[in-house]
Amino acid sequence: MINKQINSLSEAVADIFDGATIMIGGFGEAGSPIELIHSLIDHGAKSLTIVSNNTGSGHVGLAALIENRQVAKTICSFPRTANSKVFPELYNAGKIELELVPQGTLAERIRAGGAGIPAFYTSASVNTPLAEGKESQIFNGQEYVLEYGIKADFALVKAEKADRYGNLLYHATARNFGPIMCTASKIAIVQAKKIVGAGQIDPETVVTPGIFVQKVIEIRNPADESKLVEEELSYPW
Amino acid sequence: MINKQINSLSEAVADIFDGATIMIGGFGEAGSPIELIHSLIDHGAKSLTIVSNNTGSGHVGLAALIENRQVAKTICSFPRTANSKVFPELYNAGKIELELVPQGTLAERIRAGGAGIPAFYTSASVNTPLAEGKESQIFNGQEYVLEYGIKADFALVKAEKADRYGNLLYHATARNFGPIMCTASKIAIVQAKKIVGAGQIDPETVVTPGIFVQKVIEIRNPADESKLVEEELSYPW
Amino acid sequence: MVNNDIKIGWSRAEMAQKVALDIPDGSYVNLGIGIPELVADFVPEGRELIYQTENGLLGMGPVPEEGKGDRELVNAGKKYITAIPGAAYFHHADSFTMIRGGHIDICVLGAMQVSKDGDLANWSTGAKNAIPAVGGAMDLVAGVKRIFVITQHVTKYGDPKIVDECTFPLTGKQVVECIYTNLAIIDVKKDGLFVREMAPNVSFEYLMVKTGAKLNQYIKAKV
Amino acid sequence: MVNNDIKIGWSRAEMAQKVALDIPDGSYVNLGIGIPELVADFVPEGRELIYQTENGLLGMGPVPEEGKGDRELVNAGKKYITAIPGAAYFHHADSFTMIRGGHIDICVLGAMQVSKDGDLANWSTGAKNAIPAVGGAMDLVAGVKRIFVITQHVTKYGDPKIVDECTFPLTGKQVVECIYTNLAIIDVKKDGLFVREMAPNVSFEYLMVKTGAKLNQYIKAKV
Repeated sequence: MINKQINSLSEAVADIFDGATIMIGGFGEAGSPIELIHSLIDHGAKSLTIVSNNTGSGHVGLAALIENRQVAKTICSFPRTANSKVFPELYNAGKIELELVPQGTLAERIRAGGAGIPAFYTSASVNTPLAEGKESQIFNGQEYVLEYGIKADFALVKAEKADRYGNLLYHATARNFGPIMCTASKIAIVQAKKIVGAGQIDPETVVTPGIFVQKVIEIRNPADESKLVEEELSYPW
Repeated sequence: MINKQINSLSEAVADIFDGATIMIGGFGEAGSPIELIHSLIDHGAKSLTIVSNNTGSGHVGLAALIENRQVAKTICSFPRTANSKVFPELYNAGKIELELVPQGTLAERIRAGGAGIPAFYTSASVNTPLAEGKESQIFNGQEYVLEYGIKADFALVKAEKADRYGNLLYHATARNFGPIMCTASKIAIVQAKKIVGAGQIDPETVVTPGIFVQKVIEIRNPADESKLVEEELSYPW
Repeated sequence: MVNNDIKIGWSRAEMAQKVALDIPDGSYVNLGIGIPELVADFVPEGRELIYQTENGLLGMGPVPEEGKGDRELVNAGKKYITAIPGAAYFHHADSFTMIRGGHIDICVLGAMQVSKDGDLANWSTGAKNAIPAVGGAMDLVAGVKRIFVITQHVTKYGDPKIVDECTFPLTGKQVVECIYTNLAIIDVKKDGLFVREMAPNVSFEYLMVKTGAKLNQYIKAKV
Repeated sequence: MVNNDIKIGWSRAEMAQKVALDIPDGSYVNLGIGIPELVADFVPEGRELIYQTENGLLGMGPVPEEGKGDRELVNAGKKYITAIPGAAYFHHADSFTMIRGGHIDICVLGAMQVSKDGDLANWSTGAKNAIPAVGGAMDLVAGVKRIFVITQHVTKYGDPKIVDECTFPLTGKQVVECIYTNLAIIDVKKDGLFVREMAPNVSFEYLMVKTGAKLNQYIKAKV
C-alpha cells in the first residue's frame, strides 16, 4: 500500500543533507511551512540554497533558519519585509548570497524545473539590470531573455488537506508557490492541517496530484507566524 | 455587470473570420465542443487553421468541419482515429496541411502561448524526424529542441459548469486541452452544460479562472459524438 | 508663481479616483502596493472591475472587518483581503500566466521615476547597501496591456520623479501609458509627455518647474 | 531447431504478466495503447501501482462494467476507464509536466522496431501515404524514467522487430531499458542486448534466428 504519511517532524526532514537546494513555499507567512522549517533548524543541515519568494520575518520560520546560519544562498524575488532584519544584516555583511529573480520568472523557472523544461524565454526584466549577462533573442520583433528551470532536492510546503497518496488541497492564497515547488523537487515534504482517507478528496478538485509529493505529515494547528513575530519570539526557543 | 453568457450558438461564433486560427478542445470526443463546431460549420468561415489533438471521427464535429473544406491546416498530435476517413482522404490528396506535433509539446506550446512564453526547450522529439530543422541546444549534457508558443484567435471549448465571469469546471478527462486553450486564445468560446450563479463555484476548485474566457453558452444536452458516428450521421443534417 | 498658502494639487484619494475613472467597465486590474491599492475604493457607479492579486487570487474583494482577517488570504502587499463571489484561487505559475500572457488589462503601479519615454523605475534606488527586492513589478510591466503610474509628482526631497532619463535601475523600458500625480495627469505619447489634466491651482508653469522632462499641452493651458 | 508442433513462447497475457512482475511496488506507471494495457491486469499481490493516462488522469482504475462507461472518462486509447478513490484529474499541460518532468517511473509501450542500442520506432512506418500520427509517444520516451517495450518478437510477416538499426523513423534514441516479447525478456545494456529470460521451448539459437541484432547471454543458456 502506498502511504506517504509520516508521523514525526524530525523524520520528515531527516534526509536533508548539507548543501541541498530546498524550495520553501509561502508568500510572506501565507503558506509558509513553519513547523517543517523549525524542524530543519533542529536538524541542522548547513550550506543550504533556499528558493523562496521572501526571506522571512522576525526571528522565526525562514528568518530563523537564515539567522541560524544554515543558508548559504537564497533565490527569491523579494528579500525585504516589514519585520525582516535577519537577511539584510547578513547580506550587507556579505555572509549570504542572493540571486534576485522577478516573481513571475521565479514561478515560471520553478514550474519549468518541474515540467522538464530546461530553459524558456520571457520578456520580464528585459532592459533592466536583472537581464544583464543573460542570453536574449528577438521573437516577433520583441526581445526576450532566456531563463533556466530550477530544480531542488527538497521542497517544504504547507497544505490544507492531504491523503496517503500525497494529493493536496490548499487554503486561499496560501496556495501560491506550493504546487509548483512540489513538481520541481525530488522530495516534496508537506505539512497538511488534515490528512484524510483516500477518496475523500474529489478528484476534480485536487490541486497537487500525489505523484508530486513524497512525504506528508499532519500538523493540525500550525503556528501563527505573525503572532510569534509580534511576541518577538525566536526559534529555537 | 460583467456577463459573458450569450444565448445563441450563431452569436457564439459570429466573430470568427476567414483565415482565423482556432483551438478546439477535446481528446477524441471527450471534451469536444460539438455544438460549437457545428455552429462554425453553419457560419462557414474558411481557410481556418485548427489546433486540436485529433481530426475527428465519422462525419460530425471536427471531421465534418474538415469535410466541409473550412480547414486549410491542422496542428495536431494524432490525426488518425478508428473512424476517421475525412482527414486522411484530404491529406493524401494534398488538400489539407498538417503540422504534426508530439502531444506533450503541443500541450506545452499552447500553454506557452497563453503564458507569454514565446519559446521553450524540450527533449521530446530529439533525434527524430520531428526535430529536423529545429534549433537545438545542449543543457546539462542533454540535447533539447526549441519549440514555439502557439496563440489562437479563438478557442472552442466544452466545460461542465460556468458562471457569468467565465469561471469553468470540467468533467473527468474532458478537461484535457480546454484550460490551456482558453489561456492561449484571444476569444475563448465555451459551451457549458450548466451556467450557475456567481459564487456557486467554490473559488478553491475553479479550473479555468474567468479571465481566460470571453463567451459562455449553456448547452444542457450536448450531442453524443460516438452515437452520431455509429448512426453514420453527417453534419450538416 | 502659485501662492503656497492655497491648496495645491490632489489628495491621494483624489489621485486614486482619477485613475479609477479611466478604468473601463469589465477590466481585469492588478493594483500595486501603496497608493495604487486606494484605486479599488473609487469604482464609478455601474462599472464592475475584477482585481487580480499576483499571489493567487482573481476577484479580490474589500478589506475585511477589523479582526476578521485570514492570515492566508492576503494581497501582494501581504494585507488582509476578501474574495468576491465568483473569485478563483490559483498557484503562482498560473497567476503569472495571467500577467505575462497579457490577460490583465491594466496595472496601476507606484513609481520612483518615470522617464519621458515611459521608462519606469520603481524597485531599487541602486544604493549600495539597499537590499534589492523586485517582487512582481518587472513581470507586470512586461506583461500587462496598460500600465498606469500613480505617484507624488516629486520626491519627499522635492526632486522631480518625472525625468528625461531614469537614473535609478529600470523596471521596464517604454512601458508607462499614463502618470497620475498629485499635480496632473500626464499621458506618455510617442512624441513626448502630454498634460491631460492639471489639479486645482496648478499652472502649467508650476508643473514644468516640478517636472524633470519636457511637458507638452494638448491644447494651450489656461494660465 | 525447435519442433513447431509444441507451444512456443508466451501468450500476450503471459508477456503482460512478466512486465507486471518487474514493476516495483508504489510505482507511477503509464501504459501505452494495445498490449501494454493488459499489464494492469497482473499486479502482483501486495503491490499498489498508480496508473497515469496522459489525457488527464492519475489513478486510472479498471474498465467499467459493460454499458456503464462515461464518454468523457477514457484512457489514451479512448477506451472507457474508471478512476480509483484517490485519483486526480488535470489538464494536458499538467499531465505532460508529470511525463516530461520525469515524475513517471515506468512507461510500457508497444514497438514497431527496437534497436540494439535501445532506439525505439513505434509511431510511423515512414510509408508514403500513411498518415503520420505521433500522439504522446515521443514525450513519453523522452521524459519517463524507465521505458519498457512489450511486443511480439517478429512482425506479422515474420520480420524481426529487434534490429541493429531501426529503419522506421525513430520515436526516441537510446530510450528502451527492457524488451518483453513472446519469446524472451531482453535487457538493453550499454554493451549490447542481454537475454534475461526465454519463454518455454525457446532456445537461444531459435531466438537468434528471430532477432535482427546480436544477442548476448548473461550466463550460458541451456540448449
